[in-house]
Amino acid sequence: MSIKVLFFASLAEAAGTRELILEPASLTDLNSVFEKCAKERPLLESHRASVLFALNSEFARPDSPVRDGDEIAFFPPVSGG
Amino acid sequence: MSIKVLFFASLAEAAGTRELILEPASLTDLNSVFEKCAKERPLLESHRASVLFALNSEFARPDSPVRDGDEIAFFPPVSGG
Amino acid sequence: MFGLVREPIDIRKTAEDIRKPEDGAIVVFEGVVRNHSNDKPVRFLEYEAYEPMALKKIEEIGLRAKNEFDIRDISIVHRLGHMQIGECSAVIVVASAHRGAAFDACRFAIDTIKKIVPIWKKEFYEDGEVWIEGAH
Amino acid sequence: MFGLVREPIDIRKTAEDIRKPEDGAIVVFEGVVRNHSNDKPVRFLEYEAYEPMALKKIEEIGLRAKNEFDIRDISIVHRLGHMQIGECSAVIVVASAHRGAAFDACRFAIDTIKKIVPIWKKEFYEDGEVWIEGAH
Repeated sequence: MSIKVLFFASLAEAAGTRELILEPASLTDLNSVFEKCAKERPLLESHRASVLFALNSEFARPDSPVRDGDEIAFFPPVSGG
Repeated sequence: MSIKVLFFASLAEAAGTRELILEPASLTDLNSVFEKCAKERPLLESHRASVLFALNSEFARPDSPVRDGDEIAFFPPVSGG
Repeated sequence: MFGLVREPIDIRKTAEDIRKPEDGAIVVFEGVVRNHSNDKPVRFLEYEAYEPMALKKIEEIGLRAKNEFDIRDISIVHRLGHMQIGECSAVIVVASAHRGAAFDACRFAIDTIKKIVPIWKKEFYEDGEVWIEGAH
Repeated sequence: MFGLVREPIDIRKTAEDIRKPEDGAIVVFEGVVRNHSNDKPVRFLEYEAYEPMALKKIEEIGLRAKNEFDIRDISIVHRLGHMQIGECSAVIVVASAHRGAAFDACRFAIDTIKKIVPIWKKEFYEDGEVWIEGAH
């Protein structure tokens, strides 16, 4: 399966990229995707306590399952307005 | 002594005037001035329960004494904004 | 800036004039002439004021707003005379570093204007006209 | 009207476009780029968004405001990209027959934007730059 992972703001800087395409071998959840990214991009580790997860443009819990074609986003607490 | 009396909004219509100069013979208070006006202009009577008094551009109680040269105003509850 | 005017209020200018680089929030209230009042169609309005006292009370409200809320500045302008439906009868602009105080001060100002500023509104209908009296 | 824009926000147009003859009160909130943040001078800002989700959340907030408060309409526009001190980063306009609901809805909208809309602000200082993170 293939999923798109987006990073924003400080998470994009920590990841060194704004977008990844991952092709996990088996079913997984948002948290596992973050783990996988953080292993390859260790600067992401420091954001683990505050990172927010979105699944297909909606806030989602870390244990939300990921399906083929999903768009995942990792970002810090928002600061717009 | 000479005092100026102003009427506004529905009170001006009831009084049939916007301004009077009164020359009371003796010291008096706001309420007595209203009484005197209402005796000569009976349409003012119906406003007695709701009329507001101002003395020299400040809200004042009906028993506030009136002095020579004072500007008195009688008007209904305000409705600006 | 505190004022009573007889021409249309320039809302944008009122909001621009107050602005300084340290402000983070601007809250604007506009009172607008409605086309109805208690379900009755309104053709137009006239506002009358006891002008010297109205201006004094508006200034008082502005000073109280600056004393009681954490805002940097406030402008209050009320229009008098004839007004068409949709025209702005009054505008309040509050500038502040933070938004909560700006909302609170703006609301305090309009609520207090409606209680203590000697201005009266007359509504004109197809079949007559009525002076509106506020709550006593 | 709900939008994300990259050019300066035309606040007056946003407020004029929403207006209808039945409205008695317009409340406008403008978020403005401040020249300081925690006492540190700010040179300019950049806002970044997860755009599809941000627009969806802004629309959600607008619909909730219309459902939960007695207002007629609400517009929310947020600007993205580079912004100078004094420029408007976001504007909310609420139109209502009565002012209380307009204030409540406007405040609800900006408070909720700051909690759930995926937009982030980066402050640029003389000696560096920092992504600002909201309260979690």
